[in-house]
Amino acid sequence: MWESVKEFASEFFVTGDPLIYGADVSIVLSMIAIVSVLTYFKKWGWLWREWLTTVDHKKIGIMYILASVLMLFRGGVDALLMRAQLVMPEMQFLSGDHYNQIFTTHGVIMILFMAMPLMFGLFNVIVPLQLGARDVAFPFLNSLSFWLFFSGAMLFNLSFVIGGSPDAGWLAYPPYSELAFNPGPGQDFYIWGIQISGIGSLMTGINFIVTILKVRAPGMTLMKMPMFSWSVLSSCIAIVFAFPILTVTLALLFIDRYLGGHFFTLDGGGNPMMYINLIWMWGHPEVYIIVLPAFGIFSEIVATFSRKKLFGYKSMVFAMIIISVLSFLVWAHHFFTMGSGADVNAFFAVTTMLIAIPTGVKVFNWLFTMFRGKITFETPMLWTVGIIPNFVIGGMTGVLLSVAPADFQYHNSYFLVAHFHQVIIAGVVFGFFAGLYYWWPKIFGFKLNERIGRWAFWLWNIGFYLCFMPQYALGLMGMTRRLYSYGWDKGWFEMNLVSTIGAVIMGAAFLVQIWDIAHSLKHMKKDTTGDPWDARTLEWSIPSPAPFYNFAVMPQVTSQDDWHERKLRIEQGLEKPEKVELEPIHMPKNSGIPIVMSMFWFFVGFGLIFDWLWMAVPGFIGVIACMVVHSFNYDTDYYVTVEEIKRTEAAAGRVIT
Amino acid sequence: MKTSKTVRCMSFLFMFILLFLTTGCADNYIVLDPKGPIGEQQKDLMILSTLLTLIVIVPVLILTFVIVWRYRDREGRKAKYTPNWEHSTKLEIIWWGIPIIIITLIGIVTVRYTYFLEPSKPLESEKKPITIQVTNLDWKWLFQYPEQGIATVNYVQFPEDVPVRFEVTSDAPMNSFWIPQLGGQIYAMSGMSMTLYLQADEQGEYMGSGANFTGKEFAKMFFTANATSQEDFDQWVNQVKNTSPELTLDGYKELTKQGTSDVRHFSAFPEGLYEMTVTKYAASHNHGLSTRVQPPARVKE
Amino acid sequence: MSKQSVQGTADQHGGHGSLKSYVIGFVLSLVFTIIPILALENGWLDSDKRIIIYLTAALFQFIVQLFFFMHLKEEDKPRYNLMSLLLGLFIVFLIVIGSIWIMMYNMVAL
Amino acid sequence: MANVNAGHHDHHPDQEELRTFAFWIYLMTDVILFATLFATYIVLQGSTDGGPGPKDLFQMSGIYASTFILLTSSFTSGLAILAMNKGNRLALMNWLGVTVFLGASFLFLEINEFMHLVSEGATISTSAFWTAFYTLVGTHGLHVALGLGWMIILIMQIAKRGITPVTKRKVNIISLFWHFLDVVWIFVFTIVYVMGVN
Ligand code: HEA
Ligand code: HEA
Ligand code: CUA
Ligand SMILES: [Cu+2]
Repeated sequence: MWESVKEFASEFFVTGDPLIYGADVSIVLSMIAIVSVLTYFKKWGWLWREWLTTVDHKKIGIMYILASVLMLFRGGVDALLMRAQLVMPEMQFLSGDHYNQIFTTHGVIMILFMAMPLMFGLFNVIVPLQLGARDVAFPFLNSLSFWLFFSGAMLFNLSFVIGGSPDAGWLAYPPYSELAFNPGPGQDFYIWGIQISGIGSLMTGINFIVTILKVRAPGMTLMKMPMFSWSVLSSCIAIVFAFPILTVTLALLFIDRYLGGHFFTLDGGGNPMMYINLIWMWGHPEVYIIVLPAFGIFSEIVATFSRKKLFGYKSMVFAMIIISVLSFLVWAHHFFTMGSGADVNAFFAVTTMLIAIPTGVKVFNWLFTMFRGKITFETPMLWTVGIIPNFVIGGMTGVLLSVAPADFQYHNSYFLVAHFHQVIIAGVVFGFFAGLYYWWPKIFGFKLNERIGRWAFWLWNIGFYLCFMPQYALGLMGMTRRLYSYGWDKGWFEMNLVSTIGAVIMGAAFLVQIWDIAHSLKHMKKDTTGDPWDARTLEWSIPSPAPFYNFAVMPQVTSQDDWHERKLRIEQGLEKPEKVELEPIHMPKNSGIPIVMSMFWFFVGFGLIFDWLWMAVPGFIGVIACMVVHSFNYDTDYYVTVEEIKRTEAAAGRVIT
Repeated sequence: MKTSKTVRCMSFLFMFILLFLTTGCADNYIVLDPKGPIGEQQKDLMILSTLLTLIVIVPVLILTFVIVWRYRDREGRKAKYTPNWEHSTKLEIIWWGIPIIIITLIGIVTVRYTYFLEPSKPLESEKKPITIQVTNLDWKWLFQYPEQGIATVNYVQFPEDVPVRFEVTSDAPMNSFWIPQLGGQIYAMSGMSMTLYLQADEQGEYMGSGANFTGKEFAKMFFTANATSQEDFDQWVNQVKNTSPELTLDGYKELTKQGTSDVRHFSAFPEGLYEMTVTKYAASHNHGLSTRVQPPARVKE
Repeated sequence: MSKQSVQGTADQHGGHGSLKSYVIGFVLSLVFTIIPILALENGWLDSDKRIIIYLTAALFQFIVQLFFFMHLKEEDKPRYNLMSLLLGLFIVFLIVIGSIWIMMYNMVAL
Repeated sequence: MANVNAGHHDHHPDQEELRTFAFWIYLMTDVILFATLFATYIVLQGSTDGGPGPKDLFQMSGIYASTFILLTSSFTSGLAILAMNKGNRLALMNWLGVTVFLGASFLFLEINEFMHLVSEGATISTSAFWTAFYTLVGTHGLHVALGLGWMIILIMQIAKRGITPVTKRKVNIISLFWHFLDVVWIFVFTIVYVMGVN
């Protein structure tokens, strides 16, 4: 008996690596710590009522952001481990197997469990406020999206300690990812982790499209909508059309692995190229999905801190929509070297380059928003200004890659690695940082410390250039990606050394940011104005943090930067803060179904990964049961009384008569 | 004052990076130091496209610094401030127009080169191409010389100035066959035989590698591509024929097992081994070893 | 979500569709199913050209379902349903045609 | 994803409109899903790995029957809507019942067909072609099964609550879904079956 338990455990848990034992111990310790703190302070009920079952978009947004910062840490630790292994030739720090797992989890976690939720977090907190809405169109669905993402992310991360991580790269190309070469559960963790959270992303896409198109404050026509909301709309359009492709692709891979199918296997007539074709049909739109909202963020910040109207609003909108459609037309640039022929390569090379045009238009419009403005450099603006040259260079190397015959030399080299980190970090990560610094007061009710923030900015940027500029050089030296080791004879040592130093500096920058948050929490200066940056859009017209019903009174929108205009009118005495008639507000009730249902999904995934039908089948029945229960529940909303609105507003320092 | 520091730091940083890029031993940049016609043209194309993009990128960078510098908020500044200026058709036309022009140029160049450098197009040369069949195995490269009847592992030799017709397949997960100094890569996929023409104009030992991840010891898949004189090549072939063991079918099976390998030479290989490897997976795949018409040779520009 | 915050009219997707239009739609859909069956069973034209018949019939069938059953044309403005459908069909076209183009004509392999 | 129809409800009629719109977008995602499956099927169509192909095993008569059954069910689900708009609860429930019955017959025929194919030696792991076939046709079948379960639940809700704005929206949505499945089947029928044996 004991023997079989031991045998099971040695297969079930990942063993043999001190790093992993370390992780095991720290995971168990932090679990115990969390549980005992919650129990000691009797916070379980509070946690359940206020957070786990919440359907409030702002709280959901905060949970997304929290989770994604955690994932940034995990992905960043992976990055530092890789850089440590690569710091010099013939390092013995990580074995080949382990290194392969680490770059795979790094890529997956960074893109799907860090960038996506960070983006969704900002969508959630900000979009309804910008639109002057009470909530997103479907608060229940929103909560379900979050919990699905969360279960997927947890499932994926579990592979680190149970069963073993996937190691086939972040896009899991077959045939290597097929059963024949990859029999362990790692690849199934990959499939189910992404699949479950992907369904959540799809629902978020639908939810925000409906919200933006149909739930705006009266008077806010589409062409008066803030640019961030536009960027969210274009990103969600791409989500809705791209994510089903991912769902299918992963499902097909799973059918191969689980049911013995032959879609992408070597034998049975399978065709691995089809997987590559399909995954990039999702993969390319995906990278624009995460960068478009960042474009929206820059647009908001640039206008606010230049104290000037956004330049070329219509052009910006148009450019964004074009980008989201064009992003579906370029996928083959990821496999120019697969031999599809000159016709295919020429076509996809040209469509790829075309994207540079609308992207360039956006850059110019930001520049000319600053032109003849009055620029101040608070942290959000500092990030934005730093990003522009950085992203432009990354975009330029993208265009170089899109020159198909030249890509035969760049492909899968560190030149490519440098390109995508530059567009992703300078575009997406820094963009979301800028957004976080900008909206932080709105989300949490206090500003982050500017001085420490500036330190973080410089460290991140210097670290970035040091880390990734040498990688372009390495690419031109012929260094290919996904190498766990290289020889002294290659001449790659110096650049790798510099690159690793850069990575460490970025790690330090991350720690400085955490410190920034801790420091600002301790010396909290509450934002009493609700509008600390003297900004332009509706979210700044209400107290920080926003009351749970957002707007005590529905705003009437008349112009593009409505809040800015209203402030001007009040200043000039043209508009007095008017008397308002408060009405009871209709609100959705909290629900425990999303979290429970996502837990069942987790069991489905886990059961299928280990081929434990006794777990997967009940899990699936649980999922169905949750849907049915929810369908029969007609009691899902309530009204907030006028009294309570008055009390809440007064507590936020606003008197409503 | 804040901004001036910004700009100074930034420009300092850029100089620093430039310094790095230019001083780090220049002969390491093998992609930019090609030794064959394909690599040569790819390098030209890389440089040309870089220059074309720089036409827009450099002004954008300069403009960014200038605007940020000039319009920063400070006491008594003279620069204009127009808070409501938000549209200018003229400007919009400029920045839609210029990128369109540049992209059109790059696009035209790209399309021309794409057809011209199509990897399966034979190279123009008086000399008859030599065929080398490449098989990607789990964590080693097998080279077969159908004309010479010899085979090697992780080492390939061929005469200079002679077009080499690489036929590339895989008996393992998909890889990518790449000799940076001779020219770009091509995927090595099972069930297919990809054609890649390369040629070395100079004698020398060039690094070759697998560029697409295939698992545990993927990092050990480097090989040497040695371009020698025709005499040296013939002599080498003879020597391999006379001194090396034969590659048997069982020997091949042994090679396909997962593991790394040192350089090895074989005086012979089983008849039709390469074709067998390809067709093994291509039972239904519509592009195995069909004898398709060869595309016309490429002509010099 | 208070009511004034929602765009568009509150007109329910109710009143449309009459028995007549449903019956017409049904009959048409039967016709467009029978045509390809006849073509197949009786071997009209030769087998390559027959494919055009099949695909055309399927296309018409699709249109019939869209207009007679799914009431696409009765949508209120702005016609987001129509727009998303068109964009969706465009992407469908890309996926199918793009895959075929990329996958079926690998030029480098000999 | 069926719970798109669920979520908290609201007494404002426009909330129902939002849901209908959201469901339409969900249908678009399903369109993409099927497009991807079709693309895969078409690409792998020839990859029978020397085993049996469509011409060898498809039995068209059963397919014709199930096609007509599904077409008819699309029609009856439309009749259900008409009954609902007239406020006739009983007729609504009856027509939905008929639709469920037809859908179930369709599924029955499909399962039968699959069992026949398997008995002829064409399983999901026979070759890439059969993998693609079972996946594409099976995914459509799963959607039908889902729709059936959903319709049954809906009939129960109508029995309990009558025709309210909420149940009305739900019926509208399920009938949209049903027509959509009919459309998908048309393409399965044409591309997989008719063109398969052509
Ligand atoms: C946020 C993510 C993001 C973004 C925005 C981009 C943007 C672009 N990318 Fe990138 N890319 C990735 C993420 C991203 N990419 C990732 C993750 C990979 C690799 C994945 C993997 O293999 O693992 C990749 C790989 C990749 C390849 C494949 C290379 C290979 O595998 O060999 C190519 C090839 O064409 C490419 C091109 C481009 C282009 C042309 C753009 C353009 O959109 C850039 C446009 C922007 C500008 C050009 C700058 C601003 C414009 C102006 C100032 C106007 C004027 C400019 C000109 C006229 C030039 N990318
Ligand atoms: C959003 C996307 C994203 C982001 C933000 C990053 C961020 C970073 N990435 Fe990553 N990367 C990818 C997406 C991303 N990457 C993808 C998709 C791949 C391809 C994967 C594949 O090939 O399949 C990749 C691959 C990749 C490689 C290539 C691996 C290979 O091919 O062999 C490298 C190598 O240098 C690298 C480095 C880094 C570094 C140094 C950072 C830095 O920015 C990280 C910053 C560091 C931190 C934030 C650390 C914070 C933590 C601490 C300070 C704690 C320290 C404590 C301990 C060490 C215990 N990445
Ligand atoms: Cu690769 Cu066929
Ligand atoms: Cu791309």
